[in-house]
Amino acid sequence: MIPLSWYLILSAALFSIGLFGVLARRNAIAILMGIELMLNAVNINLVSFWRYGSPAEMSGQVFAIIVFAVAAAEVAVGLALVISVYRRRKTVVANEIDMMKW
Amino acid sequence: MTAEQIIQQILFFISAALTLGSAVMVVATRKLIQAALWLIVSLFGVAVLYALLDASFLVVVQVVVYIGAIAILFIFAVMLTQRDQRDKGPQLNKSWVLAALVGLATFGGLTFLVSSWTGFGAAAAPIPAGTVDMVADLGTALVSVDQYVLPFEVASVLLLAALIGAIYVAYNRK
Amino acid sequence: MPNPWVFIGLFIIIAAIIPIGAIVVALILGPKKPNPIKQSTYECGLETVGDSLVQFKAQYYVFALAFLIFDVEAVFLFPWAIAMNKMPLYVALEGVIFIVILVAGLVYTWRKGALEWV
Amino acid sequence: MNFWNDPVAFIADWLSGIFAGWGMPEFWSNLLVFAIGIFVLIAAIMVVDIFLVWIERKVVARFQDRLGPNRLGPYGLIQPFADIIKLLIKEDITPRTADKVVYNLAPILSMSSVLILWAIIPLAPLAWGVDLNVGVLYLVAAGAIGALSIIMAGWASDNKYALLGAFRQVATMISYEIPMVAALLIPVMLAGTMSMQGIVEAQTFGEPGVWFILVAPLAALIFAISSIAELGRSPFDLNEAESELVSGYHIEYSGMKFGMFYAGELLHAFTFGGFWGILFFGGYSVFGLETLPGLQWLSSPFIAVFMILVKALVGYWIIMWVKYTVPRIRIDHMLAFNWKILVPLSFTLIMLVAVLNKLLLGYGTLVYVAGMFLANVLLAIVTIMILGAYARRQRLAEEAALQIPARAAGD
Repeated sequence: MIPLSWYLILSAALFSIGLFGVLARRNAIAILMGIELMLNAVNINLVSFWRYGSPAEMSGQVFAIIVFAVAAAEVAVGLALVISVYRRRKTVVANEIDMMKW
Repeated sequence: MTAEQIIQQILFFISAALTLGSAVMVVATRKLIQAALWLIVSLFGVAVLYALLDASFLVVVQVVVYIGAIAILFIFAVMLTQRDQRDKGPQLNKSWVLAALVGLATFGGLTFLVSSWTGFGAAAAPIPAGTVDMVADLGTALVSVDQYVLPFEVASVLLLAALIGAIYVAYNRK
Repeated sequence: MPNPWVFIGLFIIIAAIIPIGAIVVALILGPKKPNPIKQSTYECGLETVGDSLVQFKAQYYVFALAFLIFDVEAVFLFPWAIAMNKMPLYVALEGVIFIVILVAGLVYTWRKGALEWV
Repeated sequence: MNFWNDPVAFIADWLSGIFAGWGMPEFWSNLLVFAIGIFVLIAAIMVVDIFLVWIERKVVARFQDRLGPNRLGPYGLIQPFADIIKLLIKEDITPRTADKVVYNLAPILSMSSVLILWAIIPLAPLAWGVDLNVGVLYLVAAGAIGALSIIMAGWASDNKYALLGAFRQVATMISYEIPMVAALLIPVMLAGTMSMQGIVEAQTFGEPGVWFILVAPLAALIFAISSIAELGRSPFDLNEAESELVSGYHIEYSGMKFGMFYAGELLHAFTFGGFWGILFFGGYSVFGLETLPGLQWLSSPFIAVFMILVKALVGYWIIMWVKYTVPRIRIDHMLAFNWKILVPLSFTLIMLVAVLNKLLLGYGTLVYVAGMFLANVLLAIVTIMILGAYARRQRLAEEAALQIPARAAGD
């Protein structure tokens, strides 16, 4: 018997670890990995609310699948940007990517 | 508590430890390829959690999309930019202490928020009898006009936009 | 058995134990006489030159990108394919619209020349 | 319960009876029975795998006009066991610069990613690992783990050739996964379920009740081509390319670890032979004869297991036939063939089958099957005509480009 609270706390912990990765890592690819962890935390929440709330309705799973699509789109564009910047500036360190800075 | 419930709890703890432990390794490992491999372990742990939650479809989708596609894309991107890996230098930026504080505060805040909610300790709702194939229900929900057909089509447009945008950015020959 | 994943989990564990067993038995039975030449990187007998992490073509990334997008598309299409049998004709057309929108992306990629291996 | 009608349940009942006699709670005895069943199944698969080595060597020898292994035992049948003993007593060499953990994990993952496929293969009407309601996607997921094991092997070996081979192989696998998934969608659409058991039953007892090869021959062809690419077998074996890359991602592996990659590859091909049988050729059914009156005895589980193994062997033989007949193709041709021909073709096919399936289902079996079959053939002919026209234009352009300087030189 697993209460809902366990899943919620796990998901909060995963979200915080991902947030730390996003804020603290220097490498832009590692930052995107942190974002993936955060999106997974969101998905755990959605699925556990579906399972503990109303398993007869499929809303939770539909939301989770939409999050998959969003994650895929985010990774595709994010990594394309990193590679494009790397081609021009030869760097993947987020702080050094300052083309847009005035 | 029956043996089955205890085993369920043990499985939950194992997969939670797998997910969180490898998530910590993702943000802490020096070598980026190893971080990507730890990310795969973490995503696999999440897949086990979905299995515990009876979401069969999401288990395989997690493996197919995250491990089979997104992780491979990460590995390719790391390989493409490895001239600038700088695995030797510091991997965390100067304000990492602040970032750790923000992370801890977020965790504390979220835990406080959900624990003050009434449904915090809820037990799992029983799966309604008669649901033979949950994937069929999912498909019906996705394509029924009065349910989620609009998100279904919009997802297609989102993926199209992502494909065009990413190809435009990543592929600038000439 | 309420949850089929219990069986799959057991299967995965046993399917991992058997190859591990074979490799461990081979480790016990085989000779162990390592030397630096034996353990060097194999490149047809030549000395290894440079880092083994060579620079890859960006083209690999473009194909992985297209793969990711169409893989996610397939994930949306499987529930659609299952539900179709019990639903009226317009459901089939919803899926057709979904595919046509994404094929437009393939056409764009093609016209842009990103599918050429140069 | 009769042993001859349902041997698996019979033995399972007998075993749990014994365990209950020892005073074991029902939950644990069930789990133990499952574990024993899985262990027996995997052990049987490994024995089949050993004989696959012999079959492969014998068949390739015949294709190349040789005799193949013929010294050890009758027809060289003991040869694979000698091979295993050799692999077991070979020294295991690990490169100094390799990432040890990932290096050792890769061959294990490679082998298990194939073995776990057998969890969902329906062997007989009442004998299968688990009737997973997402079986078809599980097949794709196992393929994803296989791709991962290859990239791990290539990276951890710390060898240029290994990494290049791994990248080529993974690029092939992920590219051809799109038409494969698209071809898999069609049996799912026709059967209305993703469970392998459901797909097999739909081909025997379903609404039209015919093998899907008759309803969707083009999907079967696309699945065959893309699964050969997924297996990394010739003509898509650019990962190995002995002349350029020595042997691709497993160049640094020796002894039993190499054996795991090798045995995994053979078993993978055999397993995909089985999946062709299940998805398009009626699985364990004996040509649908068991639905006829008087022939019910054909649905016996023993005949069913025999049928699925025969179908898998025929599929495996076709994969070998292609492998030892067709030369290796270039990577740009291979990727162009996938993205410019197979992917658009398979998407067109999905749309066609989706609409036709809805339109034709009300008109009786004969019209339905004939309509679907003709639509598939028509699509194939149109594709071939477009390709032919394109090839002719290319050839004329090249000839024109060659002729102008030739005439200039002649004048």
